[in-house]
Amino acid sequence: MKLTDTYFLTFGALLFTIGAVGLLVRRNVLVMFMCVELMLNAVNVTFVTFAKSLDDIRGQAIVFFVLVVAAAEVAVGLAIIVAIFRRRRGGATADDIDLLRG
Amino acid sequence: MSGFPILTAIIVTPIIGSLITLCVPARRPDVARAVGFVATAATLGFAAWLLWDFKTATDTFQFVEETRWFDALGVGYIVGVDGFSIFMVAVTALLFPIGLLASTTLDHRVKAYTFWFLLLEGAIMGIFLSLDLICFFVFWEAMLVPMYFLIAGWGSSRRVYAAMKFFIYTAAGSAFLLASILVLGFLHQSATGVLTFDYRVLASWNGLASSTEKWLFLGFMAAFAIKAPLFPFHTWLPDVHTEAPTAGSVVLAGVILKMGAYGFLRFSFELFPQASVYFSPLLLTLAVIGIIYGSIVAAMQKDAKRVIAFSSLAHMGFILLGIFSITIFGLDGAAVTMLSHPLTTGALFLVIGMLYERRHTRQISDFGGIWKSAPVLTSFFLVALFAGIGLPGFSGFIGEFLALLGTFLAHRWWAVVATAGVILAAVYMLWMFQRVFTGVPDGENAKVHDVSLREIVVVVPLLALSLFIGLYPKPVIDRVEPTVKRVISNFERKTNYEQPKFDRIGPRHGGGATR
Amino acid sequence: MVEFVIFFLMAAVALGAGLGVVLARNPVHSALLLVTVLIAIAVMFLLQDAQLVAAVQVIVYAGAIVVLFLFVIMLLGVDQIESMRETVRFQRPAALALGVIALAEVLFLAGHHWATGAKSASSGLHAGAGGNIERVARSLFTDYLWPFEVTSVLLVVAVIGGVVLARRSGLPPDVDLSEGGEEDVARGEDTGPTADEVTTP
Amino acid sequence: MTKIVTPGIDWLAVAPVLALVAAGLLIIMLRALFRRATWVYDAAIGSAVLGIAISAVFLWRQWDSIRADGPYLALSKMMAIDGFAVFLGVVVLSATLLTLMLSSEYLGRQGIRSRPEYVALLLFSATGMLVMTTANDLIVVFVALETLSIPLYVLAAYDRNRMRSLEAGMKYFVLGAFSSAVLLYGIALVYGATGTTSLSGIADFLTRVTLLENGTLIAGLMLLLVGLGFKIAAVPFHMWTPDVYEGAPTPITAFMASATKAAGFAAILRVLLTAFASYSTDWRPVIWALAILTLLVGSVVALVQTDVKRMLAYSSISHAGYILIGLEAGTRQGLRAALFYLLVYAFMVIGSFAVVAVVGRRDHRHLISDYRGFATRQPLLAALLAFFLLAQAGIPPTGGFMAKLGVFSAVANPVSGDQKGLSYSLLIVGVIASVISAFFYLRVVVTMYGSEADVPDGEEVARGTGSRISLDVPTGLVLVVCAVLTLWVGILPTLLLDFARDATLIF
Amino acid sequence: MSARDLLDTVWIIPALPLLGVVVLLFLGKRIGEPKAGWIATTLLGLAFAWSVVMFAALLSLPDNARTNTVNLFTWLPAGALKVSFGFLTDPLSITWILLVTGVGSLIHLYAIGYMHGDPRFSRFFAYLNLFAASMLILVLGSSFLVTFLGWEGVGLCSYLLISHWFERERAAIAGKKAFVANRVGDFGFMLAMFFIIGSVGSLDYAAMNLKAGGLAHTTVTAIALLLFLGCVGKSAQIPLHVWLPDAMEGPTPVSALIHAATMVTAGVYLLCRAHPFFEASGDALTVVAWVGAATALLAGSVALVQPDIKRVLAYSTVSQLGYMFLACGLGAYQAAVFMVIAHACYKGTLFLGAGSVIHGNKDNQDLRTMGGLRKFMPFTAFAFILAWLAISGIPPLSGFFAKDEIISDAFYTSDYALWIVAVAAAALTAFYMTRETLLTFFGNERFRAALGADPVPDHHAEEHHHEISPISPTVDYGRPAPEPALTEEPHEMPWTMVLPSLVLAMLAVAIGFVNLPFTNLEFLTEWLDPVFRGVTEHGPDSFVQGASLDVVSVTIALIGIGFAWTIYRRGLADRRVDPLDQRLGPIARLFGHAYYLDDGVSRAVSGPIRSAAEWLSSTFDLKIIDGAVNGIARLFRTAALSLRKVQTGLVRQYALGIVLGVALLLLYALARVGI
Repeated sequence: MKLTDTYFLTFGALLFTIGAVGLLVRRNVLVMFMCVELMLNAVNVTFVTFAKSLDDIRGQAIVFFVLVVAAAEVAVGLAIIVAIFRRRRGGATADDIDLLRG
Repeated sequence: MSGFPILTAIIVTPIIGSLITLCVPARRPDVARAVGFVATAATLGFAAWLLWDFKTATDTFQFVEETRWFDALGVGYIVGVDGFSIFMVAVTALLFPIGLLASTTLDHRVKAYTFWFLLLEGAIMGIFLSLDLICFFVFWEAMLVPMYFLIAGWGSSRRVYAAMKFFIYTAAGSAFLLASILVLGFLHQSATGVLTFDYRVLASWNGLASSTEKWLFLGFMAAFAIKAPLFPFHTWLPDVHTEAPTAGSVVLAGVILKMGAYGFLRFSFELFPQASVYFSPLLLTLAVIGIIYGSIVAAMQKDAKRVIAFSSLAHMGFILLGIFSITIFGLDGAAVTMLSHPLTTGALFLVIGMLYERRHTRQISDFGGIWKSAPVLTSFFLVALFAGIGLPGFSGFIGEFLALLGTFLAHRWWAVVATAGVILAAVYMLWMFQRVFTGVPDGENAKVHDVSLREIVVVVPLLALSLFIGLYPKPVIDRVEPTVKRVISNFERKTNYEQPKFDRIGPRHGGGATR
Repeated sequence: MVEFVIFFLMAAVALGAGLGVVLARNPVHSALLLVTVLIAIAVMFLLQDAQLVAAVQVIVYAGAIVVLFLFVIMLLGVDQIESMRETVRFQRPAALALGVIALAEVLFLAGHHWATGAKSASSGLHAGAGGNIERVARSLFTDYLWPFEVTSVLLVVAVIGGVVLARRSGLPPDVDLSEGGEEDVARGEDTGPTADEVTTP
Repeated sequence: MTKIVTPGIDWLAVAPVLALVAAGLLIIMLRALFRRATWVYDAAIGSAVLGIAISAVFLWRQWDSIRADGPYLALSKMMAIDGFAVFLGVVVLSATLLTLMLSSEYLGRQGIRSRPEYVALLLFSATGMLVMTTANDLIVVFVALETLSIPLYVLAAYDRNRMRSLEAGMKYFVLGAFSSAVLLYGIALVYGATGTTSLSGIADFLTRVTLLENGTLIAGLMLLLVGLGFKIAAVPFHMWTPDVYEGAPTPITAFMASATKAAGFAAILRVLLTAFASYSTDWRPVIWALAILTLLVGSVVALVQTDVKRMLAYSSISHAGYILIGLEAGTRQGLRAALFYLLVYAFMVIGSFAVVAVVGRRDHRHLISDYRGFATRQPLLAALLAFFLLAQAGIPPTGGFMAKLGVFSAVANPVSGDQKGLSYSLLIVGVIASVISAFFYLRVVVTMYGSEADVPDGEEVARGTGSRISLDVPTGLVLVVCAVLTLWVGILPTLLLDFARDATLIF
Repeated sequence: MSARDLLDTVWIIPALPLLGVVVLLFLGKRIGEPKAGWIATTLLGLAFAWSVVMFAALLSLPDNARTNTVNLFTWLPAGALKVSFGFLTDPLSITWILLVTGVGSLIHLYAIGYMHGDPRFSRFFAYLNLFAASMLILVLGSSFLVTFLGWEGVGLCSYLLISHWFERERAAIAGKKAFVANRVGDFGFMLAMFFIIGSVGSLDYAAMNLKAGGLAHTTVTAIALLLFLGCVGKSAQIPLHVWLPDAMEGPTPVSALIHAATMVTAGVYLLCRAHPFFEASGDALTVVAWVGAATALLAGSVALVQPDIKRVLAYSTVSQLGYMFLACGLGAYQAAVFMVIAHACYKGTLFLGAGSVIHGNKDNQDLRTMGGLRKFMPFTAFAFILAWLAISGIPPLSGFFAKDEIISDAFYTSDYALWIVAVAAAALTAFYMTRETLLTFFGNERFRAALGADPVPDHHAEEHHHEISPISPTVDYGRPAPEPALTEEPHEMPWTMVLPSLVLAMLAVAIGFVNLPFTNLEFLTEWLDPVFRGVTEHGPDSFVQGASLDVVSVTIALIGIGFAWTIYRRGLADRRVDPLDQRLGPIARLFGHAYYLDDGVSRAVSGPIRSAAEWLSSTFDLKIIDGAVNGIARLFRTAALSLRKVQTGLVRQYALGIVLGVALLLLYALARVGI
């Protein structure tokens, strides 16, 4: 039995889905961010796998951009959460923040 | 007068006037009014000049001016007049100063009112003069805005609803017009390689597939049928008429409704002759329904303006009937009615407006016996009424007679039913007249004062003109008919349509019985 | 075969921990499980000849990003068990169903062999001199020089953003200049002419 | 270890971006060095304007060079320097400048702090947009997208005293991150399918190789469309738009509606028309469906809005639909129409939001009912707002009409016979949507003009807008510029139409 | 100046009253009361004078060339159709203009006295002049269209004059009713014109005369029947006669001039003028004859029991017009014209007399409260009695010759059924006219009931014309007789009113001699002969046959008079009870209510027709058509509201939307790729 790309890619797809569904079902904004991280990691796996199968180093280089972006996103995202918590203590789940609607 | 761009002058003069109005300080309504009078009077002068210089012998467009506007879509600024547009321009130029004069009792936000009013005139002139389809559409759509503001700003109680309804309803129709114009232009481009929206070029092109032609016709019809309005698309009309200020109603009934009929005459006919013939029974039927239905519903209205509004529906039915009879008589009649209806209905609206100013109501049941307290005012109404219901000697008769005659020759039974509308017109108008003007005036009605000099000046020209045209329509017909013949021969050239023969009914030899 | 075992082990760990991230009721547990996922993925990177990426994955992701998460969790004091009851109707089944459908669609579309592209000739995985690190570096500084430079802006933005937002506002919490009765206004509000008013007589 | 030879830097290509970055960094430095100084904000605005000006000059130089020598790829083919890029660059820079002017007094009026950083973030966002316009690689698209988005997340939440603003930032962030993950996955799949992330490379590959099994590629393309559709607020990826537009500070809303939309469309146009041009039969139906949904949902839901900003948000969704119409046509004419639309729309929408920004209530609500009798209190502002709204409704003679005329004529003139039905149906939906949209624009106009009679007991006046309006000079300038341009384009569109045409000719 | 040149100036005739219209409309108020009337009368008198000149001019031409057309200008030049505004002078039109201007002038004169004190005095005369002008245009027109101009013009004037006292609701309604009924006729007239244009190709009478014979039978019948519909409306034939009795709401001179002498005979004129169509059709003539006969009989029966002095005359007019139509239907056009002339004289006299009686009785029109007035109004009574004898058909008064000729013609053409109807109607005529005369001028003085009562303060007496009471003075059948309101005895009228009555009465006596039923004495028939050349004439087989028919007529008339004499010789014993009502029983109610035709129509109009229209305007138009329009708007709104609900404000749901989009796009991709 050979370890083909398909395993990795399917794994990536599964992980991506877990992340995506996780974002949909969790109310805690922090956990939602973590789910985004899961998704990005799934993408990373995909990129690296394609790099291998295509024999192309650029697929690995791309991962760095994803990393940077993820870091930047997390920094800003967490800052927003902090700002929100400063405004309203407690009960700051995603479902509580629904002033804007319609 | 070689070289003077008179048509552009007619379009631009009111617009310049409106811009000048903007610069007038708001606390000087008199100045704003004066600007308005000067601008409209100047336009009327230009229009009179145009009428004077208009050549009767030719069926082509006259005074054509042509410049490119933007090449990206091959759009040009092309203006010109022929027999269809000349009188619409003239009557527009006449109605606007009169409308302005009728609005001098208005005392709030005069500046804005004058501004929009002048803008409206410019846009309407553009509609009647444009020969480029896109250019036409621009004016067609731009006209909505000033009208909208006039209704919403100076209308009566339900003006917001009415203004909105007017805007949305007509915009809905013109949306399809735009789509059809574009498709037509690009089909022409892909067939001939030339991208243009020049009406004259497109009208002489004969390359549309017949199913395409029908679809495009329907697209154009959507706009024109709503504006005209044709029977099931009329419900905006009474609401808007009722709520609009007097001058707005005058312009609306006088000119804006005619734009629909004009659109059919000018665009649908020469661009889509086959589809026009194909759909003419449908449109005739709707027009006939409009005549009868409008008359019946008019009779039942409780608001005087709504009565006139529904009567407009009926009158537009006569115009459309004449148009879609596709005969020389019918088109002549439609053109005459298009000139006549603004005069008579304009006068009716003016008188109703005067009554409204005096009594602050338009409910028929609130009136009674006005004839006694204001006999001259009543006479105006009476003359306008009889002119409107087609009494011979007034312009309305000439138009209706020819329109019905044309229809009769081409589609007999439609004409028979439509002629019955003549009876109904008398019923609803006289019934309203009886309830409003006869009887013994009581309370407020007894105190209604008679007309002022200004009001005489406002109404009399319209009625006098109607009488003149009714007794001597030759100058009008002479100018209209070359164009009518052009359109008819275009039909005969491009389709297998034939004008009904003049005296084909029942000669003893040749079958004997009437068909 | 060893690779195979490692892969499955790591895949199981990663997926299990991934599920754990989603299902854990305490955010701290989620964060820790996230670290587990990241490390498992790092191992997979090694399986794919991506040594540098694997290292960076552990250092930056697990070392920096997750720590940041934990830091914020502690800062905000939300390190407690929270209710997992779903309050929004159909959210969970819909999310699950759509997630599974989308996954299935991707898998169907991908078919048996995902990659269809021709092999890259110029920048092969093992082409050129140097090890994995050097090759990645070469790619970053030649092919991807422009986006690489642009990321600098991104990082500056992140810094500024973090500073600006997380800075104390100077106002006490829960007092909003504008918030007075905002909820009330948001609900029973006086609205302009409604569409109804303008469409119906 | 061999020497890494970095590619030669084409300085002209990167100059517009650098100018903005430099201005941004200068602001940050000033802020860091002179923490307490009050002039820093003025200096920030000054340097921002300067940066934008320099950037614009370089864009102009690029334009000349493109006209002379044709478009080219720079920096390892990561950048495409062409007319398209310059045109959208102009849109972005104009929008940025106008937003800046709009913000200059707004921030102080609303008590928003950290103002110099605001300016810097705005510039960085614009940087990302400029990068986006020139992007010739999916990775650049991704990085640019994040570079323009992350500052926007911050800016949306910038009014930290206001829960709504924070909420807007949070929502925008969560959904933005989510959608960019989806986009990224799409990039990965496309990369896997084609072996490259370069747009021109993908195009080459797809024309060279006929894929027998292109499932991965198509899946990737779809996910790309999701990610980019999110940025342009195409339905069903639009749901963030109303909330974020309503909550964000009004100038930022204007910026998002104009510049961000332009950048988003830059990406989607480039990806579809460059990389996937040969797959147009696959994506055109998708764009068709998105366009129809976007047009209808945007204009229909706007009908029942009670908040002006929210209404404008929905209207901006429907405007995205019109631009998608141009894209659906798939022709050069369509592209030209879309570009022209973006430019004109920027002016119209910034103008509208400018008025809204000026009249905003202290509690940051913008209820339509507050505009009751606005015309009598502030005739000039009311007239301007009415004008911008009518322009958005596409009433001639305004730029809005010309823009709609452009996209409609693009679908009225479809290239291929087999998809004529799609195009014509889009034309019909487009015109219907424009009628529906007229309705809600007019509702605001009616409220301003129609009902001064039923204004007010005193309480209403106090709540109503316009009682405390101070129209500052920069905002006034914004209004004048937007109004003049919108009207000018409506009457004499030739110059800008030609600009759009040239931009697509040298694409 | 040749005779033809002279005839070209015929336009002066309508121009004179038209001048009066202009002057009176614009300056009427300033001219003031009696002068305005004098201007109008003088102008019409001049027109009469000029008509006489025209008559002489035409007479000077040889009898087969007695026709002259003068075209003033091209009125309607559309397509291949050219309609000139032209006047045609021939014996027919000259006869009519003499009648119109002559009788018109007399009635104008009468009106000066009758309308004394009316607040709208000058306007009344303006309308009268306008009527005269229109009527002259009608008869002088050289084509159907010009005739139609006058046709509608007289309709308009009829409307205005009936509604002259518009303060009274019934007057306003009656005017409207008249106009609408006429419009129904116009509907036929217009369609007929379309048919004529379609078949003849021109509206000129000259073209009609040339081509009518060559048309298909169906066509020509259609034209004839449509024209006839117009005539039915204008001349108040069944079933469009309903307007004429109501028209009595107008001032009495109007009733005399328009609704007896001239306008209502326009239908007869048109039948005569358009006789080529009718002759070509044949079938149409039968219809005309039967409608005429039926009208004569039914209207006569209705007149029997009417309590109102003017209503009796109105139904009588309808009945007499029926005779004229009967004559036309028999092809005896000259007889019809003769009847028109005679009728104008005696019916004019009767109306003027009735007007004087009403005037002298403080606007009371109820026969039941009159009686014995001959003592108080001797001249009026004299004129009235002469006219009564004339209309009853007593030789040698004009009515005898005119009516007898028609009745005999029915016999000669072997239409015996028609003859019987005509004879029966003649009996009715004699009866109701005798009844009216006896109740008015003879018998007990029933008005005296009030004289003994308390004299009502009389401060209104001076200006009783100025304030029009809102209650109608006409009396419907079945309405109880009012209490007599006279506070002084009835009195004779001023000379302006008496003189025209007397002159007309003299004419009624003498005019029969223009067409005596003896060879070479049929002046009128010969004069009109060029117009009706080609129409077959029927004459008596022998002198004996003619004479015996005359005897029958006279006998019938005498029987009618005798019956009435026996019943009403002494007036009414009780003014609440009419003995005829008791004798006829339910039939009297049928007659009195005019066969319930008006009731039926008005019940239908105010009942089902009105509710149908109401439904159309309130339910159909507002709910269905406009409802559909607003429904579309509401549809969008509903859609918007439900779409808006999707926007919950929950960020997770928004993300769900994105995932939904992903799933859908991927589904599309699957379909596209084809798995």
